Amino acid sequence: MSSLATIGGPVGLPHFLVLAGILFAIAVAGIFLNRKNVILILMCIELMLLAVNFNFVAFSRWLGDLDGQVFVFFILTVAAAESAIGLAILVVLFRERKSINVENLDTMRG
Amino acid sequence: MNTTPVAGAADFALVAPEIFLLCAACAILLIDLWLPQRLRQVTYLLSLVALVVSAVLVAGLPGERMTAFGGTWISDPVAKLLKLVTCGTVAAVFLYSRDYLLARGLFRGEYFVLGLFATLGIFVMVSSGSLLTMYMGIELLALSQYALVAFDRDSPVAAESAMKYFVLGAIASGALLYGISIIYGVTGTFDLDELAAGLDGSAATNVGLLFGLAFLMAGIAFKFGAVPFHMWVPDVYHGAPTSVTLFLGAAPKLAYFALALRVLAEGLGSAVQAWQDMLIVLAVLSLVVGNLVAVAQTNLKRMLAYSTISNVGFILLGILAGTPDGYRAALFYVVTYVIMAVGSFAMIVALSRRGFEADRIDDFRGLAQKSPWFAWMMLFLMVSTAGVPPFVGFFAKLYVLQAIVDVGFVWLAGVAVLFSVVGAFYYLRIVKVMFFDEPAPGLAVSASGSFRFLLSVNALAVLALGLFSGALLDAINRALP
Amino acid sequence: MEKIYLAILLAPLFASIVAGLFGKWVGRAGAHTVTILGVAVSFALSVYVFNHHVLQGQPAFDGAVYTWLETDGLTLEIGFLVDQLTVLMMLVVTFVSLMVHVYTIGYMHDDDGYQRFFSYISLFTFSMLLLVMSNNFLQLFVGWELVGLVSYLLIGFWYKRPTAIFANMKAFLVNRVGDFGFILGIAGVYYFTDSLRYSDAFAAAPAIADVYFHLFSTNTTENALTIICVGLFIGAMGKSAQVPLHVWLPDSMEGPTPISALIHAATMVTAGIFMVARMSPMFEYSETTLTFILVIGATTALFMGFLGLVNNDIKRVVAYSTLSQLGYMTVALGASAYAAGVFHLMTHAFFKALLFLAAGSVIIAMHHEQDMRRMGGLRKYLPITYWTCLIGALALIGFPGFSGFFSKDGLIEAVAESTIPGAGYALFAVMAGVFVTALYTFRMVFMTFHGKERMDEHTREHLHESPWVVTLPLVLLAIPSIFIGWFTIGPVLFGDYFRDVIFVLPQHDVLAKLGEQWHGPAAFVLHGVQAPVFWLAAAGVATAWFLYLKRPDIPDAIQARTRGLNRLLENKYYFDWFNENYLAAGARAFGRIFWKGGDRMLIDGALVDGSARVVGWLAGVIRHVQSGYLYHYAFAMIIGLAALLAYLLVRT
Amino acid sequence: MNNWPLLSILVWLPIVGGIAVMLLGDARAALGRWLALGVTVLAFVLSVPLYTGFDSTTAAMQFVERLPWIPALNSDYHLGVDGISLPLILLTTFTTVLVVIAGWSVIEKRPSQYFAAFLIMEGLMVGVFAALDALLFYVFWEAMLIPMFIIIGVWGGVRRVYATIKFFLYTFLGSVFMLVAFVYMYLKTGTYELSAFYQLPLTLTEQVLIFLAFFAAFAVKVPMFPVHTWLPDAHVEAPTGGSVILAAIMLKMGGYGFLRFSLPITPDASRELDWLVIALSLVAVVYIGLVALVQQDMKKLIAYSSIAHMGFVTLGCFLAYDIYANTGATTGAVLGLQGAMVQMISHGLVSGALFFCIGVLYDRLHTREIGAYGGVINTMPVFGAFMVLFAMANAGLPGTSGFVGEFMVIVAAFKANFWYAFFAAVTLILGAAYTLWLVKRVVFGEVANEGVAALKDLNRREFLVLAILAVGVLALGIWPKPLTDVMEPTLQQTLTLMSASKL
Repeated sequence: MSSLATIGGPVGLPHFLVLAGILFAIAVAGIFLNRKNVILILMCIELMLLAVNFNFVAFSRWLGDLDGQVFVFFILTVAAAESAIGLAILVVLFRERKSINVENLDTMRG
Repeated sequence: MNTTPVAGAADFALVAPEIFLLCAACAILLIDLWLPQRLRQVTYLLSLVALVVSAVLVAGLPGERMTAFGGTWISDPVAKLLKLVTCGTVAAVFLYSRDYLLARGLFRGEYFVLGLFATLGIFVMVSSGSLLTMYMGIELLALSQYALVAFDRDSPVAAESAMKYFVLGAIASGALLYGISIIYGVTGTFDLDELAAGLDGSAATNVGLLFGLAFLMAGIAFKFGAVPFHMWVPDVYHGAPTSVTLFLGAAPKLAYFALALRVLAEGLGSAVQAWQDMLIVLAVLSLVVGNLVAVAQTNLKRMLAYSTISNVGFILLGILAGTPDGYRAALFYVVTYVIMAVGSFAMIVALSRRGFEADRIDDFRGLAQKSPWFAWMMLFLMVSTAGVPPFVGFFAKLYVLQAIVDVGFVWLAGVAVLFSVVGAFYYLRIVKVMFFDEPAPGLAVSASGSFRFLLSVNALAVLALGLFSGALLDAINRALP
Repeated sequence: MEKIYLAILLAPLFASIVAGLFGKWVGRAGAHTVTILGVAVSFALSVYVFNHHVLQGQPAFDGAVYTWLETDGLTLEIGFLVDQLTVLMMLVVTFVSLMVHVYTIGYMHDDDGYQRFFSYISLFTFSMLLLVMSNNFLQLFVGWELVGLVSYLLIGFWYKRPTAIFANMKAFLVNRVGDFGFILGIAGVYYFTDSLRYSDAFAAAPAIADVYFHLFSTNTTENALTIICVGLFIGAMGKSAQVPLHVWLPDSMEGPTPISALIHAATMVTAGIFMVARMSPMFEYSETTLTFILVIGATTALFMGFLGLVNNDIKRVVAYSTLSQLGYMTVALGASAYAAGVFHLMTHAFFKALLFLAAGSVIIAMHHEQDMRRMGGLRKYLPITYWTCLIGALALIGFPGFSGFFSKDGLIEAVAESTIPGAGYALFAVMAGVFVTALYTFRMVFMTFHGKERMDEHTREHLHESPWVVTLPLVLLAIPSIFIGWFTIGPVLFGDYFRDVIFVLPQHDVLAKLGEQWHGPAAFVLHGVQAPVFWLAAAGVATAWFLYLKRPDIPDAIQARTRGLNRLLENKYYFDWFNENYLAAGARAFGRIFWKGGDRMLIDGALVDGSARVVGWLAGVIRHVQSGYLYHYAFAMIIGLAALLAYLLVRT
Repeated sequence: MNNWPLLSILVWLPIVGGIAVMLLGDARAALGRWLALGVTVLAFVLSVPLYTGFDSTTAAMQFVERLPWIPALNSDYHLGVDGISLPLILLTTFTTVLVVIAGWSVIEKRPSQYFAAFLIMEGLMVGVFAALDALLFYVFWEAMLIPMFIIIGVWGGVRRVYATIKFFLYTFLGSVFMLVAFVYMYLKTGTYELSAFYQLPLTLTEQVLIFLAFFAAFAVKVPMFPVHTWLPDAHVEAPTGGSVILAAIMLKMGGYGFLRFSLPITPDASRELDWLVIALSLVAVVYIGLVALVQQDMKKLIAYSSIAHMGFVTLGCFLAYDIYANTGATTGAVLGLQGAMVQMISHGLVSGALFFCIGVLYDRLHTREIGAYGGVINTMPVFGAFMVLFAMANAGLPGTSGFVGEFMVIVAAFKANFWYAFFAAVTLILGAAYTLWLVKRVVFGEVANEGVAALKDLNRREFLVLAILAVGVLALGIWPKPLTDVMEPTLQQTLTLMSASKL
């Protein structure tokens, strides 16, 4: 297990973690700041998974353990399935509502 | 990673039910494609058969704890119990849903196939020995559920709730994964047993671990629907077709319990101090918000959604005790809650017609005069959920109280019972509507014989399990020794 | 003997049950036959018991009939204490009751509730016997309340009359105020003796007299025996209508006349007197209580007499007279002259019952008209009534030779000898009372039987003497009203009749002092004629004659000049006004405040429904968080996640 | 006969009977009625051997039945009776018979469910009094709420929904804290066995908390001021039978709880907090007495009077400590306890009877307003006589059962403190005042209106019910010894338990 600061030269684990953290934060912020388009939300979700993948890969490299990268493959697969279902729902929604505006999704509340 | 994973026949023997279920689900999917609509019953029957066979296979699993696939798979008594209950629950859900789906032209193979895949997801979660397996189970279950919610393609509310569920669920997955990645980074393993072995008493103060735990906890809380990660629950329960709500409200809770049990209790058991505190907050908030907001509901499905949230509070109370007694109490609670929830939603199904969802509380007006028997059955279910003896809901609450008082949280017990009283109010409102009000224009229960029989058995089980709660308790004690 | 006591007690009860529950089957004649038989049996057996204990000198009986309840080492029994005092009371009660039963046949002849009435008065006889024959406080209290119950039923006998059903409630409630004290007194007895038997309480009395309580603060001390005795006496004040608990008695005249005679003159109201006499071994040790009794009694004796002067209702005049005479008896008790009190009780029972029954006879004749201003000159229409009434009146004012003379004169002289604080006031009150008594008594006699006939024509035409069932009791009561004093004063007041029954401390024993000058009844009469008491009475009669026969205009003139005083008297010293406007209204006002303010507003409104409202309000508020917007939901999750992370910071 | 599981039969026979009646349905209501009557009469007959076979020389539990119930918790199906529970069980079986007779033809709406609810109630109530296992007790205790909730809600008056929900939540709220206390003690002893709780040593703080938890449950049930406000509402809205069961039996469970749980389990806390109970009891007597005075609704008046009378129960239960402090001995303490018990039984009969009386009037004129009546005795003389009798019993007239308990408690209270007795004795005045004023306004006077003029006197069924109650009220008043003898050893033992410090 090498020291935190030194994997792969000048760019170390902290950099990867910070980048992943920022990506994750952007994704989350994107979801709740975006009040318009549902597709944007789907993209944010992808971004979020991407951030997580960064983490896994970085840790895997740092730990010298391949399991992390295996996990990434699973995540990628699941993300694909998830996108498929998300888009399918989006289609259904658009068919019913003729709109994919997030602000219109408020018939149920309270 | 010292163990070299070698998959052998012994490993596959332990996953036989899952393999069968997977094959069966795929086969049914294919068969369904070729079936004409009038033979759709075949899909339904095959699904039931698949569940029964799975249950038989589960029952044939060894009674002691065994692992497979390098520890990523666990087969132990609690998994066995949970899987059996899952099979029973899902089968009941299918039975209850048949008439509902038929009446609305929704009697399609997807429902059953998705249900079977979700069941598979539950199985996987229940038997997970590693965070990776757990994640696979979670996603299999979640994706099936998203699809199920949206499965009535002509319902705008269903699509809306599916969208909300999906988006929020994805965020929760993201958080969960993020948490897993941090924990992986800190401990270097996904294997729960190794996790447990690698952590010691200092785990509760390990910043990195706690950082990951916080994300993980958010994910678990979302799955359960604990406040403040509960926002999807009312909308999804409300928007989904009742037969889907029936599914969502019941069996997955067993899987989420397994999630909490495996990850928190088994994997992160030495960090109990940390997650206990988090769970206290979540549990209290769930009890408070769930019970309070349920009071203001007029839609029965929504009300039951909030009721679920408050019940989750109780389940979390049992888990947070962090003792075997606590886990047993939570398990008892989950199992009995599932029985009550299935019955309650089935009552809505029983009353509904095409074009009349019977999901408003007012739709139950005067049921005692139209269908006295079912009014009494609903009364059993409601007062049981409210925690009134001699029904089983009371004993579930009692065991949880025992567990938390045992670890010194008398005040938590006080909060719990206090909000149970608030909760009693809205359950009583249903009873009030059924028994004291004049009948609404709707019709009496006109479900098929098998439906009536099953519902009666379901409701009477609530009473019988209460009177003889010792038997169920013994079973659970054996499952979680 | 026990069986005989039991028979005395139960015969009227049995009769009452027969007449009450099976009145329809036995019919009118059956009802009065069975009840009269029942009381007659009681009377006859009482005579036998009198013979047994008094004439043959057999020892007193003190024993239990059955155990009512047994717990905590305390045995509560229903039992009998039969001694001279009891026998005397039994005789008086059963005799007067018998007379009243007979009289009722005539008086209630036309009433629908004939059987019911007989049932009640027999039940009363039973209750009164239960009271006087008791050997313990429990049974005393039982009898005490049961006579109150029958009194309640009888006052409200004509239940359609608003005044009657008001009066009976008032009577019961005022009596309950007395019983409130009474039960505290009984509880006090239990406190010290762990028993409710008379014998235990009497034995413990000297010891209790040395115990002090701190009831109000640690600085003040109250004598325990005084508290007990005052408590008991408050009970007596209720039952024997002493100021300020007298207010029920005048109103009780709403009941039929026979019960006024039986209950509200002869027997029940004397229960308090009897009780204090019975408890003399306790009261003797509490001089404070005796003073209290003296003052209360004296006040009642004098001031209630005044009220008799202004009333025009013949029964109420007799009623006020009863109040006044009860005051006399009470004064005697306060002066430790218990025997004198009981003696007056006995003579009063006869002549007051007589007066009431005579008044009743007048009322029958007048077709239930009770206002004396519409009477007058009845002497010639109702000769028997007139003469018997006159005998009663003379006995009442203490005309020498009549029974009332012996008892009242003895009583006044005893008070004169008393050295208990308050005796001076009491003496003044009873002396003045003699004049007042004579004045109102003869005012009544003159207004009713003499002077102008003021009734209307129709009534006059139908005036005739009452039937024999009415007049016979009058005559039979008139006999003891005249003579009983002659025979009994010797043994009762100055002899040893009460030797083992009534206990008097030597320093209080005024009757013993009087006894030193005792030379037989004749000498007593002779002495009485020379005493100021007689002249006061004579003056009273003369004044009455002058004011109501000779110059009937003067009373009106006096009334006109003393309007304030008159109003005070007509409003009965404003006792009723105060009770109704302040006590009763106050209680209701408090009730309303507690109900509306406490129960409804504070507990129900603020706490119970309030918490329900808070829940509802909170639910509404929290509900709004569930806005339906996806980004709000996501935001909530982020907040939750942030909170979990923040917790992390706190923890490490 | 002695080998029969009598208590189990008394619990389960009515419940099974109730289910049978319900299954018969309204179409066969006549048959259901007879079945209900048969079951209740049989239950009553079967409860008589409890009394005749009872050994009143011992405080030990008798007719004990014990089967394992939830072995994992050491909780048993454990039934038994002693001197405290026996009279209450008899009262239960006795009253239920009368309730069934009283509801015979009056209930037209869903009669089978009505009778079924009462039968099930009966079994549960017997269970409450017979349970010797805390968990079993709690199950019966809470389960009882459900049929009562239905009874008030379905067959009640105009504001029945408000009343019944208030009733349920009030009592539920009180009880749940008791549950927490039970759980706490279970964790200390490892069993829900009541006798184990008796022997469990507890610190004062623990005792105080447990006492307060119990107090929440029992005070609501009794009910004590200030948690009494559910009772007037529940009574007013409940159908006659519901009021009778409420007043006659359910309130007694609070008093029973104090005797069975609070005093023996938390003796030191009881000693510390007896001032609270006594103060609230006296408030009940005075405050509630005054409130009763101004009621315009007959049922409300009797409901308030019930609260005042139950004040004597709680007062009698908690006198022992002050008696000991004041006199240095415990003489009088058992008298107070006996008084409390007798008062409970008596109140069961008297208030039950009064509610029947009001029910009789309500069935005829369909109003409970006092102002709507007046001069009832003119048209209903027999009824009037009963009403006066029960009113007098309510006012505590000697010779009726109402007197016995009040007398004992007042006399015992003097031993503790003069002022206790003083304020308790106020009931003599207030109790008489509100009761007699009621009688005056309703029963006596001229016929007030056409409604009253058209009243018909009691029919045979009503006469039977009231006559039986009258006999009971008088018998207990004239000779209470058979009752107190049964209770004496048990109450002596209660005194021993409550006097033994656990510290």
